[in-house]
Amino acid sequence: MSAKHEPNAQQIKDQKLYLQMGMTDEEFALAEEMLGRLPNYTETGLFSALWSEHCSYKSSKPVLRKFPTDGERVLQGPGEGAGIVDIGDNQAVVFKMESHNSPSAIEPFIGAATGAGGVLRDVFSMGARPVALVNSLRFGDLTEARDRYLFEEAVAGIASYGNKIGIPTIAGEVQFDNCYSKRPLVNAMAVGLLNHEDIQKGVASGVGNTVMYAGATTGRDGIHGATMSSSEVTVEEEAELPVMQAGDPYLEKLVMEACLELVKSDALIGIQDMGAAGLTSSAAEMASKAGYGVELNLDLVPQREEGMTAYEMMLSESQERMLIVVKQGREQEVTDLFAKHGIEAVAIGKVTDDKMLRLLHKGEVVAEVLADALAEDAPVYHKKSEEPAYFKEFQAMEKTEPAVNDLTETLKDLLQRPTIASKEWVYNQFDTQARSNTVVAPGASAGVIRVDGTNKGLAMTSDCNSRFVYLDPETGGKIAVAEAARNLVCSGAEPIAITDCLNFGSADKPEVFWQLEKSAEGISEACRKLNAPVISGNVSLSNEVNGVPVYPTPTIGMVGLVHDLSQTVTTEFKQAGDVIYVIGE
Amino acid sequence: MTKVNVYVTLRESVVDPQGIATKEALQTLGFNEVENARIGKVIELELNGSASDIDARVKEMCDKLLINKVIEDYRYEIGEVAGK
Amino acid sequence: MTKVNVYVTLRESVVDPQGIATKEALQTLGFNEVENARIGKVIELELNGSASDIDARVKEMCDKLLINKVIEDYRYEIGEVAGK
Amino acid sequence: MKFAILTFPGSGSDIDMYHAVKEVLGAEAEYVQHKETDFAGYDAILIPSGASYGDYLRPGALAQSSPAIEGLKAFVATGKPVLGVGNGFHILAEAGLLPGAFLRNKGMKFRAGRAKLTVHNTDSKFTVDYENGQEIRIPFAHEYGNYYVDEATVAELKANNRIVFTYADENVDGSTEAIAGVLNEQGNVLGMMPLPERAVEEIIGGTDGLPLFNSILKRWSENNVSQA
Ligand SMILES: Nc1ncnc2c1ncn2[C@@H]1O[C@H](COP(=O)(O)OP(=O)(O)O)[C@@H](O)[C@H]1O
Repeated sequence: MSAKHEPNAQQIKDQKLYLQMGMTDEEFALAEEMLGRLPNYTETGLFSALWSEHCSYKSSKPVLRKFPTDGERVLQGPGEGAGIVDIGDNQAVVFKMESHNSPSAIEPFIGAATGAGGVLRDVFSMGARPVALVNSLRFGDLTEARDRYLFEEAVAGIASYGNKIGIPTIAGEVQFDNCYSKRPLVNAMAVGLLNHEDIQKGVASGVGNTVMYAGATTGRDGIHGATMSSSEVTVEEEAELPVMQAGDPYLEKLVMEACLELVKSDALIGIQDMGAAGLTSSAAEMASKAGYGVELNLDLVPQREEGMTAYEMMLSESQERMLIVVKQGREQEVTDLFAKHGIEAVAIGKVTDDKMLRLLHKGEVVAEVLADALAEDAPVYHKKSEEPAYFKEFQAMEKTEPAVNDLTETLKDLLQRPTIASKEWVYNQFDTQARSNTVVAPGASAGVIRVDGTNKGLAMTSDCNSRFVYLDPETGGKIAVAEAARNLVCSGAEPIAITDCLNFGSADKPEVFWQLEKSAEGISEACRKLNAPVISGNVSLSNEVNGVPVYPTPTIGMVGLVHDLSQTVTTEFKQAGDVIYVIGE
Repeated sequence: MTKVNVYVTLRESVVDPQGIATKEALQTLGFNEVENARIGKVIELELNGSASDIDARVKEMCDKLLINKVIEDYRYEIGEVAGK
Repeated sequence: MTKVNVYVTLRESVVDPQGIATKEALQTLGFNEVENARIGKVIELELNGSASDIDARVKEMCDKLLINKVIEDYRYEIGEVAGK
Repeated sequence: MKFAILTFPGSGSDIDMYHAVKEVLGAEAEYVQHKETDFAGYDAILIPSGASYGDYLRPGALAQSSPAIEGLKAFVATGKPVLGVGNGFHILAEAGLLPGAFLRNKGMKFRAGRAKLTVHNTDSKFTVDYENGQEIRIPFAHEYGNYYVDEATVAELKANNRIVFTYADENVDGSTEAIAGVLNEQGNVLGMMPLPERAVEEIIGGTDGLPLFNSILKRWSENNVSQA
């Protein structure tokens, strides 16, 4: 679409064109009020993308506030690309979990691959070197060809990205249930390490400092990905979907190495990955967080396609791009640093003191919006919550025990269930030993890597039994955290913090919102008991197919500290004659 | 025996990192005339029988398996029909 | 601007695991007429200038980089020469 | 003895190789970038695994556009040892320094794990510390590990004892004659898909890869003592 054909502000309002972009009537009115005038096409795009659930957490914010986020080890809680936890000796672990559910439902290979790519950028934009990947996958029960295809391709996509960039996948989980048929959940977690002095934040501060763009060129791919992630996908919709953003692990590896060199430079002020809603979210968030404004000249943005409009550039979700703020006068140095790694980095704007996100294109101001209006002051909703009828029914049911007549048969039957069966098929596709620090590879309770040059280790796991959460969200939430903690403890680690990915149906359904609230309460309580705060996370709502929500699935990613690697324990029986104990109730 | 060649290319807006890397390598080797390179697939099929509805069958194969429409375009050629 | 399409296929003597997998998948989907499938590459090049020796240049690119003769064969087409 | 670890854009396991040689073996090692052309200051070149140039076009192919390839060829001609593992093997084969080429794994998927290998030739610069017929366990991780050589070449390789390692029980990726590691004609270049640098510590992947590096060191010091 060229600028000439873009509707004008009045048309957007009169024809309610904002609805197609995912904005409600009230939201459009609020945007108009904040601006003091009608938003033009580009501005409407900015609002719709940043006010999507994926970027603003507008429905989930009140729920997320329940989480304990503090602790003596926490150096950075939720709010940045990833959370940071101290592990002693001036070192810290950085981690985060992200969902890539919608893209994976449409194109599983690319969707899953870019999920891994995105969460890795979140980690290295904090200044940390990624050292491990973990994933959490949910698919239909594999009786349908489409689900087998989705599963096979998503696993291959994760493998391809992680293997090529050279970061080992050391833990994960897969659950199969028909509630995920055609609507898989693909959550990826990345874990990195840094020294305290290298911690970076995504801030655009210091009037006159330069905003730079580094990495891949911008194309028309993935436009409106953020709003898409926040809406339900029906299977028939596929044909009309916009072009998907593909990933390039090779380029990301180069960008990563360049960024890890850049964080050592005092020219750097702030750095953030261009994730969902690309340039829009990174620029607005960096300005809003710092309390400054940002002015971008879009003519300077490296473009892959001809004739791109401001709207398209701002909403593109082309992968492997970073937004960087550097001290005025140090631009060349940064350009040279990136060039050494084969990456283009160019100045595209500057930090201002007027708190506006101002966009120039072809000599004209094409958008001018308060950065806070897009980021910090985005609407927050207190959705209606209602205990579902099924829950009352279940609570009223008498406890029954399943009759087991033939133990051997039942055991065999259980072992054949895809959810219980060995996951070797999955993790044999992952380069689990890359970087030569993997002490415990997948196939145990948790993955363990050595902290380079020390006798310490990091253990990690992802867990959630969504059937439990469905049956009783609060208890199920607790169980998810407890299971993760047990997996770590069994490996010889002390649990230190969690990240999470809240995968639910539409928050507009009061029953779904209730599930969300209750499970968050359960998670919070378990985290408090275990002294393992929530330091980062992600929310994915509207996981529904044709109106039916998936089971509530708050995936927990937990990291533990192994104080002494010689104390690491693995799961297998070691020798005949050893005594077997059962501990607990 | 009918031979069909299906040519699969990435849709215009999809990044083709493979093409970009190949272009750059060619340029480094001194082939400066190379402005652009894109890499696609050829799927060469040999079909038996002499179905009258080859067109429809090939389209169906592409839809059901060979092509990923979210990222790919395709065209095909029905080639030499050698006797059998 | 000259467009050149280079078609790369595995040499006949080389087993093509991807082709076999594709053939089997097509047969499973009911396309029983598929006797054989082989998967190759198309490399679409855009060359600037109007060198008179395009043939020689393209052959050189193939020799030096685009083709691995141990396993691959190729042919190419020089396409529409649009003015520039 | 000084090792060069030759890296290309996208190399990922350079760090594994460095760790093995420098920190575990305690040998002298330096990273050398793909733009370097002169390796005269080194006694051996190690080409690590990873996905150089994203494995695009064919794994190992695009590395041929790097300036280092000419220098590498000159280095090989001097007779000093060169070891390429995983993607490093791809690069050596694409450069024509080793015979053969690579196809996708027979299972079509990336595969990782530990392979059991049989050692066949213990006269080479790389294997003096192993025993003939010894079985060792070495990690592997690849999608294009299906090594292809034609029949005539196989005959030649066998006749000259150039097949150093084969997969013992399971030919993990469908390689011709289960070949896992092969030498050039002069015997100073070894390419192998399994990754010995990931088997140098008990806590990580076992230690079956150590004798390979020790062999290189041993041969070097023998030669340098006799020359002195
Ligand atoms: N998607 C995956 N990625 C990596 N490892 C996985 C994945 N799924 C399962 N695993 C590994 O397989 C093993 C068994 O997994 P699972 O059946 O979920 O066991 P558990 O009941 O102990 O959580 C664990 O070591 C786990 O880390």
